[in-house]
Amino acid sequence: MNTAALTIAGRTYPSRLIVGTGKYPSLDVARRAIEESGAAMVTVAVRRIDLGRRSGESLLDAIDTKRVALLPNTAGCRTAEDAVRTARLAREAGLSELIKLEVIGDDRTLFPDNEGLLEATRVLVKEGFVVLPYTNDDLVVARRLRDAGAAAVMPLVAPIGSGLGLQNPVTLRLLLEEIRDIPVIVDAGVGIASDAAIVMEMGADGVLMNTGIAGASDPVRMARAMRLAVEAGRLAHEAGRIPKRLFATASSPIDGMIR
Amino acid sequence: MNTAALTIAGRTYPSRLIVGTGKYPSLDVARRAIEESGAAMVTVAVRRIDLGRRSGESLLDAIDTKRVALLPNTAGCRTAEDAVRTARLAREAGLSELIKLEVIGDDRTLFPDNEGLLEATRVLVKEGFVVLPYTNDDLVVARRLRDAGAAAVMPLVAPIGSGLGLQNPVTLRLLLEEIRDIPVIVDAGVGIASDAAIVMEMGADGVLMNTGIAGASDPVRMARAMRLAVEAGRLAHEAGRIPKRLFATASSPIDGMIR
Amino acid sequence: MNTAALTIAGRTYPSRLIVGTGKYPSLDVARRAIEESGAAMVTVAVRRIDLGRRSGESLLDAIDTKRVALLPNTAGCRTAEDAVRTARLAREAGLSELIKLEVIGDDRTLFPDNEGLLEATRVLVKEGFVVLPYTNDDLVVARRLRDAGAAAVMPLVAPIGSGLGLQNPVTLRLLLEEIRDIPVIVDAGVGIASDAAIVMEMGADGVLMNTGIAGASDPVRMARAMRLAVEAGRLAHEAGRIPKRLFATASSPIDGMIR
Amino acid sequence: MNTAALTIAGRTYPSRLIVGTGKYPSLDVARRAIEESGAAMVTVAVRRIDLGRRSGESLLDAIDTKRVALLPNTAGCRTAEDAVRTARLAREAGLSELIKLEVIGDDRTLFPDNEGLLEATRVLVKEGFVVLPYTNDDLVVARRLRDAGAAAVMPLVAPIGSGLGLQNPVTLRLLLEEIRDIPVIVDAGVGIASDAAIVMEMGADGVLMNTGIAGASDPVRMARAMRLAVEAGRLAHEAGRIPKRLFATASSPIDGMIR
Amino acid sequence: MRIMVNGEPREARGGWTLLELLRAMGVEKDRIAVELNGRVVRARELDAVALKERDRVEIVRFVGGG
Amino acid sequence: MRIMVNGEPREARGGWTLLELLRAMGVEKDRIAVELNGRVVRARELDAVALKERDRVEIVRFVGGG
Amino acid sequence: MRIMVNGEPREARGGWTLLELLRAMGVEKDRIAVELNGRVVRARELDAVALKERDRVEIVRFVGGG
Amino acid sequence: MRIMVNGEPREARGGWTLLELLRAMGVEKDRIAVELNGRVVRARELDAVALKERDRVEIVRFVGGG
Repeated sequence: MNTAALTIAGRTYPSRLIVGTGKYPSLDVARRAIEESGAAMVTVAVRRIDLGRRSGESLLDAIDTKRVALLPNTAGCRTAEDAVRTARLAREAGLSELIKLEVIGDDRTLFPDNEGLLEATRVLVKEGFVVLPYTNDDLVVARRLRDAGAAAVMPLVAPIGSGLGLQNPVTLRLLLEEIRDIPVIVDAGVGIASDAAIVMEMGADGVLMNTGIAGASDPVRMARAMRLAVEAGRLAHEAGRIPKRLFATASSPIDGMIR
Repeated sequence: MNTAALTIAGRTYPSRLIVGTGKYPSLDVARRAIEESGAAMVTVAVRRIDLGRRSGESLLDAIDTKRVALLPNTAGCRTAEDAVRTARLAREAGLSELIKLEVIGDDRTLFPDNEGLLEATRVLVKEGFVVLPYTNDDLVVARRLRDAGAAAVMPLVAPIGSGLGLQNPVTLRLLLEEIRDIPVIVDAGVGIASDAAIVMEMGADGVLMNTGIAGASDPVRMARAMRLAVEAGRLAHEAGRIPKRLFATASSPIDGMIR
Repeated sequence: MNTAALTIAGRTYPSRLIVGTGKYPSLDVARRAIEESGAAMVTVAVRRIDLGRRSGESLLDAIDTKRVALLPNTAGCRTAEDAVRTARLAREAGLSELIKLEVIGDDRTLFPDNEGLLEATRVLVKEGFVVLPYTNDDLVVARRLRDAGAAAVMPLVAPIGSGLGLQNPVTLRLLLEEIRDIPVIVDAGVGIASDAAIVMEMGADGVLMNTGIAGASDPVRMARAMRLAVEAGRLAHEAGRIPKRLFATASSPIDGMIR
Repeated sequence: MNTAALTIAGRTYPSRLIVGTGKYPSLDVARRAIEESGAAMVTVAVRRIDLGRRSGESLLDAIDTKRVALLPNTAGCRTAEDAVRTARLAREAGLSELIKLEVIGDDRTLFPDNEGLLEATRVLVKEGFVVLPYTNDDLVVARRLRDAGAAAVMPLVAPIGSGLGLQNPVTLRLLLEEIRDIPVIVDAGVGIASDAAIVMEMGADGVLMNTGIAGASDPVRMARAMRLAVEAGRLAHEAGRIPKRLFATASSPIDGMIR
Repeated sequence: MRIMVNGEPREARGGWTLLELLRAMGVEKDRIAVELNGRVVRARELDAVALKERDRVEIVRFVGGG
Repeated sequence: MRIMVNGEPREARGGWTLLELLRAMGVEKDRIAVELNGRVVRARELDAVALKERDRVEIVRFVGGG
Repeated sequence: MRIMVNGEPREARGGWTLLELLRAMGVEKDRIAVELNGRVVRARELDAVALKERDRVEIVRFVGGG
Repeated sequence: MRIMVNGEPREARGGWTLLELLRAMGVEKDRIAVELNGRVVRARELDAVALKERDRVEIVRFVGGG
């Protein structure tokens, strides 16, 4: 049983926590938070270079790319076509097949457009990408993404950046029971450590988060909390919890009381 | 900020997790689970010696009492008088003033008899005991226990051994806001790692558990999960979580999208 | 099975909903809301008359005291002694033995002081009062109130006026299983119709509320909603719900599909 | 404000509760339960006639089709094509354009295949059907169904027949805020009265249920409970609930206490 | 002449209309619907449509469902 | 003669009964309750109890409450 | 001489101290506690306290508990 | 010669390759990606592809994102 390691498309990463690199108060805080998180994979966005000025220190200087794999995303893309274009640019810039595929269907909630997501997944898988699609908790869609060749499915458990934590344990549990052959990585909605522990306890293979860490008052400390919570949740999943009971069961022996 | 240490009655213990010693499948599993939990304090019960036979290896041989403090309990006592008697015997046997005070008011739920609990607390505090009373989430009672000289209050969050986890966040939060000057240690109800993380995130000073670990399929692994969860929860509490929002907030920048 | 009727101390009231009379925008709204609620019992507070001015139209003019019984409360009392004094005055003013007994233990949460509550209950029962004590969800206390002669127990399910609804289904359920011989009337915490339905479905004998109705944008409409919700919840309790299942079960036949 | 009436495709029905006709212990119980429910629309399935024997009393004899509209469903269909075929047969048999469109994507959970659902909706709307599609709580899909001409969207709140009640208040609330121009009718997952009240309080326009009533120990009584709960929930939605507060607010005046 | 009705093989007299088939089977023609080879046949056309060898006929009605 | 009524100082004629006090204050005697020095006085005894210097009187009625 | 130990009747020699009782029962005196007729007896006094007819003795130790 | 770079109009010398454009703009060619009229251009081909009037060029890099 390998508690800490997560295998995606045949490659094994020494952490089940994937962290985003956006919205940190500073590059230095980002660097230290990423390090404390123990993440072996971090997401990055693909954006136009700023023609105006000399680019000063860049995010990539803050990441030890020997230790940490880059997972480019297609954040902000509203159509399959845009997502595919962005993925191709990401591969060229990062020299890696990994892509976190996002096709956004609603600007207010950033919920996925599963139809566009499936279409883009099919195209990119054909082109040899390792596709990690951001989706919701619809197991019918998850199965199709898997059948289309996705390397993992990444369901949200609450809106991106909402910090609400797992909203629907039933659908997540059913999805986890359905998707056994590729990793299920919870993406979006985690606000605090226990949120991450809960989904890992249910059997998620990993967790991806950004705002929950970057937006905390002390991102470095929260990064460490998340690292421990993911490991705790995984260990608890493996350890096999006690059944829930409505009534009490004494933990001290009944016999031998003084009278 | 001392994330890991818990101070009770002026003495500091290097862990915020207190574990029980009952119901393990074997003494060896108990020893290893206690060690993996990192607990610096473990509870024990006081029972008549078995006159029949030579007592073979005893629990105490399984505990490194140099590293781990013993916290005797009055489990099973139904009256203040019995609890006081048991506490006095515990002090004589353990040569320590620490006592986890239980006065049980209902056999089915093992809910506390707060009236008897207060009475016994007053008696024992006068006699120099360091009283850690097991109570429920009634902040009016918690305040009286504190005023009676209790060294901590130990509210349940669900019935003992039920593994249901925190049932009432509102009363616990209000109690935590009320009791600031002595530790609040959640006692009873924790079933899995996230249950422990949640109460620590809310600001509990520590967690005491037994069945959640001893009753797991793999107690040693669950002990480690609980250790990490308590630390994760505390760190998250200190780190300051993001506010919960109903709507999404993008974690990747809006500007610089390709067109 | 008498769905609608609630029997307290041998007297039967044609509604399971008891409403408070405080905080309505006007006496006229209060009158109409009470009527729409169908309540057969309403609570009133005991206060000093205003020496300054002629008392204009009074609340009692708004209540048809032939149809609706008055249930005076001891709201605001912080000691058993004050509560007993207030109860005696209430009996003199209302010429009835009914008293809603409150002994407040905390000003911020208005949680009960169960110790003082028990003391006052014992005194008033001796004096022939029909005592309806406002308490929390501590079944050990509930049992003592019953044994002290209380005519019902009235547990809160959330802080008074909070509108949070049932916070702890486990403790309420255990309390309902314990107290079978006198009514259990949920008092305080109900914010909206479903909150009332939920506790009735669990087997509560009645619900008492004030702010949830009086504080609504349209108190008269909410009063009707609460009336229907209490009846719906009671009917559902009697009707016996389907078991909860994690998986689906088709409601249309499997056979006879076209091919 | 018309509390009781539900308007679908320009036609107004005097109840917001739609009930299924499957799984009742007997035709007589079905008849009485439907009557007690006050439903003005009931669902029926389309199945092959049994060639073997003379069909005895049929369901339709149990329904007063003058008072109650028939809503045929495509239950059990796994493809858009089957659903379309079944819808056409239903129109011929029922002489009405109403169709509850189901395209099942998973046999274990009976979750919808939203892709097939959209395809079938487009076809049937072109043929003049009044399409009421059974879907999940994905607002991106809901918007497309509306844009495709669906007369309402009918999201599940838990698996069909599970009786789990609303599992994800966040997604339902976001969907209700998005779909304002056609009715949102909660279909599937309701187990008991409060489940129905809760979704109506959130602003759902109606509720469709079958197992929750038909599977109850006393279906006729539960039917009445559901009728009252739907009305209570709607009234509460219109009445405007009090805000939730963590702290208490007294419902009796502070002034005028005796001293 | 061999046809399929609701998935089961049946004998039908050559030249029979759907209506004649229903009569022969003792099926009331109201509140049912008939499909011939995957196409719905309107009630008023039941007596206009003649059956051919190997036709697939579906005859459905409403039953209790959710 | 000085007494306290509902926490406020008041003048009362010596020898007045509680009933006379109520009249003087224009208080209807029904649906109220009176407490004299911490003890409830039954309605029928209001005209039997005479006030003394420094008596503490509480006069209460029902108001809206939850 | 008849006494009760942990709820069970036992014979003890007249004049025995608690320590002698423990020895006779083969009980190690460390990490246990002894109660005589409801009062705890400190370890150092075990050899100073003599048993009497019908004394009730409780001898306890720590066991696993939560 | 007029082209569009990242959505902004720019002047480029006729016959310039993409690599020359990058140089002229002072953009390091590593860890970026270039798209010409909607098609990605591999790094090694940047010096092989010549720009034409009205070409649309996108030059992107990685930034922090979730």
